[in-house]
Amino acid sequence: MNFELTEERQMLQDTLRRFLSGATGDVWHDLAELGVIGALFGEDAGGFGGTGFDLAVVFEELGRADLVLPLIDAALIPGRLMVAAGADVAPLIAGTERFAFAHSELGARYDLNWVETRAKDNRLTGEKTTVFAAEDADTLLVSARLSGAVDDQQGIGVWQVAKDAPGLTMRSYELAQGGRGAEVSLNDTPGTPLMTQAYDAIADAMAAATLSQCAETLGAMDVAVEMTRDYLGTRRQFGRPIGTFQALSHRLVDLMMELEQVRSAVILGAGHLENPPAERDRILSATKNIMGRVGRLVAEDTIQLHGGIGMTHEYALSRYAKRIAMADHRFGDTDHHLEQFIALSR
Amino acid sequence: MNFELTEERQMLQDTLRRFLSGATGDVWHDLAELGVIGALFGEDAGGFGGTGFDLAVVFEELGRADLVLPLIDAALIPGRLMVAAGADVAPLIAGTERFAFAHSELGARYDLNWVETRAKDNRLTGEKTTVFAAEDADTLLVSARLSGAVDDQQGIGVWQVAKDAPGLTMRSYELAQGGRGAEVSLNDTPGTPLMTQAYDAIADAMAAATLSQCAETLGAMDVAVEMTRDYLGTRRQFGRPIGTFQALSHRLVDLMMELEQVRSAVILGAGHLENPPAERDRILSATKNIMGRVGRLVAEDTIQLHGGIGMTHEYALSRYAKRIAMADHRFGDTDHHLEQFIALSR
Amino acid sequence: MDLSLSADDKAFRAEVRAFLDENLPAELADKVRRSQSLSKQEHDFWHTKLNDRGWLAPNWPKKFGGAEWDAVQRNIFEDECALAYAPRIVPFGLSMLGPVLQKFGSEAQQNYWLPRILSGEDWWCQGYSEPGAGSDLAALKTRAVRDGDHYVVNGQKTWTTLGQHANMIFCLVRTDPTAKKQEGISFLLINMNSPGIEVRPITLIDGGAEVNEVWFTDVRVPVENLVGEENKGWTYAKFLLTHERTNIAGVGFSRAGLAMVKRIAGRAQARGRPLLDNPHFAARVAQVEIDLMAMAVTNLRIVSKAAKGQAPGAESSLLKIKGTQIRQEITDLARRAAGPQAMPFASEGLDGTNTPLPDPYDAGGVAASYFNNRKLSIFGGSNEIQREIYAKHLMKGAS
Amino acid sequence: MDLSLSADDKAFRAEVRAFLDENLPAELADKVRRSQSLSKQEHDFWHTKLNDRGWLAPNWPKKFGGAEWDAVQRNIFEDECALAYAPRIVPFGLSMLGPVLQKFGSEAQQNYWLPRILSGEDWWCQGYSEPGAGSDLAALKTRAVRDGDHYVVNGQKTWTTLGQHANMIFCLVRTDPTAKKQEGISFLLINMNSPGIEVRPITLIDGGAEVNEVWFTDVRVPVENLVGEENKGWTYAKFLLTHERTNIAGVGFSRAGLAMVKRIAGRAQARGRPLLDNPHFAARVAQVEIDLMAMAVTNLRIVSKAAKGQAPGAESSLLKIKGTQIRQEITDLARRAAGPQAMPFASEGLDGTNTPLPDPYDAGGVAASYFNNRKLSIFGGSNEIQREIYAKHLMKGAS
Repeated sequence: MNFELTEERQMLQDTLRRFLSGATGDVWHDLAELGVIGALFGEDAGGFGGTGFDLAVVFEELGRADLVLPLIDAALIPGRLMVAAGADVAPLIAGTERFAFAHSELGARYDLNWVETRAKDNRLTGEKTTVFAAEDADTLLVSARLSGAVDDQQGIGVWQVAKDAPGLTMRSYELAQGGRGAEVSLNDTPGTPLMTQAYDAIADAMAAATLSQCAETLGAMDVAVEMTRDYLGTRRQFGRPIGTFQALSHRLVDLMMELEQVRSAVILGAGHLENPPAERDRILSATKNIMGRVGRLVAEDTIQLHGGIGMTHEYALSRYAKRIAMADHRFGDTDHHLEQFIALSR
Repeated sequence: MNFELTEERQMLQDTLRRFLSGATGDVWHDLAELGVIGALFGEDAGGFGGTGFDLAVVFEELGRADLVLPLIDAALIPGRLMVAAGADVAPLIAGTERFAFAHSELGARYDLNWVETRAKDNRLTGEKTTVFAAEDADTLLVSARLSGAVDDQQGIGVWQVAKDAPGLTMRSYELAQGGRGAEVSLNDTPGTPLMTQAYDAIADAMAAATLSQCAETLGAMDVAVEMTRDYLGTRRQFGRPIGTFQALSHRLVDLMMELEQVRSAVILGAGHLENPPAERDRILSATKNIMGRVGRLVAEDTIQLHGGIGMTHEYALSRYAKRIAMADHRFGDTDHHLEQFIALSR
Repeated sequence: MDLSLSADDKAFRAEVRAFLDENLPAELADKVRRSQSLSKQEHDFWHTKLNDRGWLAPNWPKKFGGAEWDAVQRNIFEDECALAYAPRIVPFGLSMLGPVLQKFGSEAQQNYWLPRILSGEDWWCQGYSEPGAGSDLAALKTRAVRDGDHYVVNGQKTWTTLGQHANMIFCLVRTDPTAKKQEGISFLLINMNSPGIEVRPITLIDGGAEVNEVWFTDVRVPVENLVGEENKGWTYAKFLLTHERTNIAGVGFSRAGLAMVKRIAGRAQARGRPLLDNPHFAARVAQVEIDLMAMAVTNLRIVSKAAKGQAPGAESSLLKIKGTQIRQEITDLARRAAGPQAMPFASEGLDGTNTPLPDPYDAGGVAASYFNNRKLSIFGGSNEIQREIYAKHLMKGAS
Repeated sequence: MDLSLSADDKAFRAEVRAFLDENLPAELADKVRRSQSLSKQEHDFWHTKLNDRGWLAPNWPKKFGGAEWDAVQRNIFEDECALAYAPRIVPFGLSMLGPVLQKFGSEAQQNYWLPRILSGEDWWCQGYSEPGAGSDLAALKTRAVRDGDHYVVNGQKTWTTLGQHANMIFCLVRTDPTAKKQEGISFLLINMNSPGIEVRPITLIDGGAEVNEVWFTDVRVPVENLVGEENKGWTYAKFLLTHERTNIAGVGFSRAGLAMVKRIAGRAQARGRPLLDNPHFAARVAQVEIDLMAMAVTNLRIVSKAAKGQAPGAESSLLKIKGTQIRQEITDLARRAAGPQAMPFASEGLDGTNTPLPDPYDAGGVAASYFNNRKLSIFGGSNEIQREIYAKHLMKGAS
């Protein structure tokens, strides 16, 4: 066992941290040039990373930054799907073409196998909801059902659909965690088939996304707790720093302790991403469950320990807290993953 | 609405508190003479109480005392069953005859309808477990199945069985909460029939018992929290009373707050004991669920706030804490009642 | 003991329900249910409706135009209003300043200001907190210096709720900087239209702008706007803080919120069934429902112990802590129930117009409401301060 | 990063398993699993087995007869022993006094005492706590006065675990009553058979007698039994308290406990099905299992950061807090799983003989174990003290 980062990953972390600390605006091309997108994929796909620990390093740094980059949705998930289909991901890695994956549907809630959108003769009809990064994508990957009942794992395919394809409408909005999402409606919309039995590839991409989301949230939690520690050390009330009151300082201790648990859970998840699906998903459910529980605690308590200032949009903590709390709604929430953990532990 | 005790109940409370503060040893007859057993039954049964608020007053006082009296098991439950059957409870109220109800079975866990013990021609065969107050009873009431599947509500009867009846063996032991329980084994043991369709009467008796257990535990919690408050005010460490440390005093506040919630829940339960079964049981499930959750908190935190001394058998707190925590195992635990609450809320 | 309502109370409840039925427009109730912010006009509309009915000031004495209800009646009224999703009455004039003036104001002040609170002519806001004086309220620095018939006020207040609508503000100001912390503070009534006042909105975590900073630069305030005695303001401030606490537990809001949670969880589907049937979610809901059932009794017990029109004592801290825990837990459940649908947040369509957000469960902004309601345990004396108050009460005598 | 065990570590684990298989009698393991107290003979038996194998002192340097394992090896060993329900090695000599003597003892003391710890010739107990000095350890009052070649000791120690079996006790005593609190304390080794020592058992909440009061009346202790310098005992005491913390998280015990919970919940029937299939109970178990999975990694991360044989720093407080939370939660689950069968407690048959208690799930005394393990968050520096230690570490610089 070894808990040290390799030299390469340490370098990636340092580079990314330096870059993100000054980054503003659309940095997608810069990220690509830095090789950050390439770090998400294995060498056979033209990248130079792609393992659980690579993802953990990249996304923890992303989480530490006070900006929202849709690296999971615009690069990791579509890229993994395309690699599974044997498609070329070079433009994606180079940052010259951007993608999004339209999969979620209202009835699916957090289940990957629930697809009501139908495909017939490569024309798609259905409603996709909360599609992240859709607005800035050049091409959408869209899942649809070729056959089977609404919740069958079999019979789900994925198509490439141009954003201006006929019958496609998109309604976009801001998301609570930052970034943008969209409702995507397809009405007999033509697509180019990517895969016909896509469930395993989708599950694989979502496993990678789950791990990445947890790592990203860990980074954000780390910053939020550190900001809180600083605040407790400097804010004075009743003639002394408020961090000298046990009612506050002991809660900071609990946050630190739970944060270490999340860090451990992310390491566990990263170490099991390449394992067989059932084992991988059981561990990732544990990781996401801890992330969800601790995330709520950290979001709520860091605001509480800051008092009013933590409630203001201007102060960065509130933005971190929103990202942390809302991460629970991505890729399965605390309860969903507890149930999945139980099911996979039998 | 009115949250004051009536004058009669106030007198009963005062009398009981005075009596119990000096009581030791077997005080059963004294209790009967004081009218405490009579307070558990309505006038038509020869008592002078019997409503939810009567039970709440009596058992809260019992809970405050540092002794264990099997008033629920030796008087309340069997008495209620006998009243339902039209049997004479005068000797029970007078304290001259003592009873116990052998109902629980291993497979039943907390379900009242699970009865494997069989009755044929008024001879009973089966295994009863954790029968409280059996050792000191003159007569056992025993439930057994006349017909139906193991979990049918229909087909359960109750018999009176002499403690020295043939085929009856008893193995008794101390209970974690104090008092004594027994395993009762029946092998073709003769009994006198009391009721043939007894489920509703059993459910009624157990509802009264559940309320009484909650009230008793409330009384014990009140004492445990008050002892903790005293301790925090007098125990000095680091040159000051430990109650001046927020890490401890704020936890005491939380205990006080939750205790008020239990008090409210007991009032709710008492106020609904005479309601129709479904409504009564829904409210009592709420009461018992709160009691279980807060009971665990109070048992654990009052010990913790006392430190080592709270762990010693000699110090009364440990005895209260045991009664409080173990009360969860009687008449359905926290989870059982949460499930029942959900089922009855539909 | 008797948990049932008297016949009078039942009749009163029917009367309140009929009133709400008749007077509360469905669209307004919908906005409240969906946690949308109301315009000044909407606030004023409901204020006037209640005032016309004589129900605007439940805890004011009749002689000042109040309803003078007892605890049970107030409770019924608050519950029914919350369950009907009536707009919440802005409390600064009615629940805060009103009782202070009634107790400590001059007759002239009472005669002038109290009717204007009822009529809605004045919209009051509160000038207590300052950037450096949050939980430590008495550390306030805003100065008022006597100059002839006026005080000249300089300083800054913050967290001033709905200050953007207000024409009046009651302030704690320091009139004697040499005195000890709690001494030397006075209670002033200040016209928001005075020269030298600037109101700057603070955008909160949910994107809303319900609170403000208020800056005072050489603001002149007539001395007749001093309440009570100079340098005794701390007494009035404490009275105000502990006074109107009949609804501090927010039981009605919790009931309404829980109904919303059930509504969402009844509509949201998980594996083809309503989320409400999922055992783990059902357990979360049941747990809060049980706590709330007990809280309703706790609230009534504590509030009815206090004499008519009086504030409960230290126990109000317990009501605040537990009440906000339950309310916040419910906002978490709503967000959790909505699941992925909690994420759409701010609404601006691709085409540049304000397209409504997707809202398949008709829940409104559950995430915004979750984040906004973090305030419940911070403002009005944080839950940590409440614990400290009650801890000191418990440990009285030990030192 | 690499979560997998090296080939060497795998081989070591196999070796440990084989050893346990061969040497741990099933009846002894059963007693441990069922939380029954062990006799001195049973303790000694296992002590000797481990010593014969050279595995008794995992963290001692080889030159003193230790195994000198690294963090991963220690972890494997502790885990496997716990999962096999091996008796826990009494830590006072091996994990506490041993390292102190190795660091601060004279060569003569090392040569004399260390081998006797390994051989089991001496059974050590700890004389730290006093009735008036619990969390505030430095407030201790037991006095030692120099009288020629001896110290004369008077005072009282308490919470002395297994003191009834011990022939030696290491004590903190006050040698300079005029010095400041932490100064003036010395570290003395005292023979329990000395005249003037009295051991009185304390019955704990579970009915067991694992701790004692120890009274000292004019007990004479040879000066060569002073460890290090006079009045410097506090330094050694702190070293001892923070030193042997590799197993403070108790991950192995939690794993073994969780296995017991599953065993009980697999046997206990609710409505004709194993309790383990009940969604609410399954959720409780899964939640703890997940926390424990993370805890195992947290433990390894923190422990392996510390250099070989060294103690982790302030983070060990986090391990203590979270580790005991998990262990205590598991004892609660065991009690909960047993349900009504948790209630039978002390065993004495009606016929006067000791009939075994009903124990249908073969769980032993789950209630006794639940109550006994409340000690985990109290003894050895309560969790509140641990939070305070870590809070001070976090807030360093602020004041």
